[in-house]
Amino acid sequence: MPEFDLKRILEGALFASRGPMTIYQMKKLFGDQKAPTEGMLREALSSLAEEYQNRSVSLIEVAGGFRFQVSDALAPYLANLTDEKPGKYSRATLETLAMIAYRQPVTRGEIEAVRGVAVNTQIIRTLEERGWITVVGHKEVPGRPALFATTTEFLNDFGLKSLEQLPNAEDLIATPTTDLLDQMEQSSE
Amino acid sequence: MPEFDLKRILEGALFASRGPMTIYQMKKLFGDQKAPTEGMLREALSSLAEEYQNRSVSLIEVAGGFRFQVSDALAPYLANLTDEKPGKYSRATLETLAMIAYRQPVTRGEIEAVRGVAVNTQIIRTLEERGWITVVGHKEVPGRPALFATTTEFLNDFGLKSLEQLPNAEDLIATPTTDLLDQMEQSSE
Amino acid sequence: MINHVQGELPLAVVEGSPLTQLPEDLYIPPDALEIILDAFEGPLDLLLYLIRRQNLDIIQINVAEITRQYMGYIALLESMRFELAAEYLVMAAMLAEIKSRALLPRPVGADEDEDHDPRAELIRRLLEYEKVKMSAEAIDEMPRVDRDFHVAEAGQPEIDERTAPPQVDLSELVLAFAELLARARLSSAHQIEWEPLSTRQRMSEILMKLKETAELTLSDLFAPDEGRAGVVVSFLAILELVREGLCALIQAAPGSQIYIRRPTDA
Repeated sequence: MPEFDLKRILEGALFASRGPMTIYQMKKLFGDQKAPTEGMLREALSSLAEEYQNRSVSLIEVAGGFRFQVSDALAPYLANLTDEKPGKYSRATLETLAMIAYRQPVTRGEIEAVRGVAVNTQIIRTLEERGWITVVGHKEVPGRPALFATTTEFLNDFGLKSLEQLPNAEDLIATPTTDLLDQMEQSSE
Repeated sequence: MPEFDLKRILEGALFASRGPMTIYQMKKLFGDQKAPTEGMLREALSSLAEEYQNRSVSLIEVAGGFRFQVSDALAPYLANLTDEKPGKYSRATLETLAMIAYRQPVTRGEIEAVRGVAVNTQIIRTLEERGWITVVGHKEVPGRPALFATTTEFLNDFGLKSLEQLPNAEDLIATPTTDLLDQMEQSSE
Repeated sequence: MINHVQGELPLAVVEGSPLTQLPEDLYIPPDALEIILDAFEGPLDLLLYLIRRQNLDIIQINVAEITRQYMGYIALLESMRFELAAEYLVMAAMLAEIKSRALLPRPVGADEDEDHDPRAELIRRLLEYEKVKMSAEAIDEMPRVDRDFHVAEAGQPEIDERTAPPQVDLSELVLAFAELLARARLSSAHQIEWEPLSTRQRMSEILMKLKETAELTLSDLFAPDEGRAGVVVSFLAILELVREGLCALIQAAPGSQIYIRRPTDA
């Protein structure tokens, strides 16, 4: 394995990071020991920024820290990639939305309890960005988890005047087989 | 705005992309007009890969296409960033995944027959939500059980180009037991 | 050889007699009695362990001996009042069958039905399972994204959003919920009575208002045009919110105005 110097370590870490990296996080990279000083970090960063000048990717400083950013000049190319056809939401996303619509205000933990699996942060973010759900408060239990509810935009997008117009899901579960089973049980009594 | 050549456009697009990029997507970058040929793209890609040799980031090919990947050598540094350990999968989950990877398309019943125990629904859902397995059809036997297979995302997440790159299961067993079994069967005939 | 002798306390009670000493051939990893069941992925896994422990080739297993050891484990687990999965008992029965077959004289001249030789079948299954076990370990050792390596990404420039966001049909949503309910019912972990939707929507609305204004009066929440039904829904929503600790009701003096506040501000 190659040994990397400070600059190359920062370069890799910045590319691995999903968002901007703070100086604090950069220090954290080195664990408990021999963390470089802020001066050393800033020096390495400015040397790195110079290296990436006039490249398709450049190192910039934003409010949240430092990050690599693809050049604006590439935006027209990247725009060609976006599909004209709208995508589809995953089943997990639909179930999360359904839980929030039918059980609001509800915490993530409550959704997880019914779904039986963890609810990905990405799912919550997708639904928030879509404007369909919002945080309406926090539950007064340890951790103060956020309470999610649907928005007016959700009602509009689904052509509903109020949540009461949501079809009763309980009716759907009663598939013919369960009806049969019920009848069987009754007749055997 | 700077004008970029093919290599730099690909570089930027690859860094901007959330997943691996296929040759088809790279062509799409250029819209309807003057799209480079596959040959030109591959040439630019290999030149780019060379440029990034021995760097903290390198260009690699996986099943889903091409992507930039941070060097393995940086993993220990990046591990310092998060307090939470990356998800560990139970043996039952890994064995189920292994069965699906090596025997696909395979039904749950077939997995259970080999493992000798029931496969928890939870395990299947965990693997589905991780995006590693999917239902590819149904077996035409009573009950029409779902047939599971691994996805391109599975290959991507393990840095593989194809299933053939999976370690050979036969090689994994130290003792040549299968040979012995063959001999036994032959001698008993 | 490990002989754990534990004073007066029996390790276990097997068939009515106390067991103060582990059988000599029954090696139990120290302190691991409780996790035995967790440690094995099923009867095949347990058998593999018993075979490998003796450095034996699967082909060469002495069924009688393995059966004895396997039964030993089962007896111990049962005596510890572990709820044994049926699979373990099925395997025990199968081993017993193989053992008894081996003891019986083979019918002379009878063409042995190779396909139904349970010993060969067991060996086949063990080999097959061992392969899966090894592949699972190999997969776990393979470099994995976000654990052993990371994908390199940079921020995207501003891109004109041409893509329409995914469309969801109301029926899809209802179906997703119905399936969820059906599943939750199967696991029957969740049998909570939920308030009707109208109440829950009102709860969300009140919380939303409380986000903007720290304090509301009851009259802020009763809309005259909704009539009596509306008042009842608001009232139920407030009660439910108070019950769930999501808001607090404050009244300075008897007969004075009642305020609804966020619980933290109360």
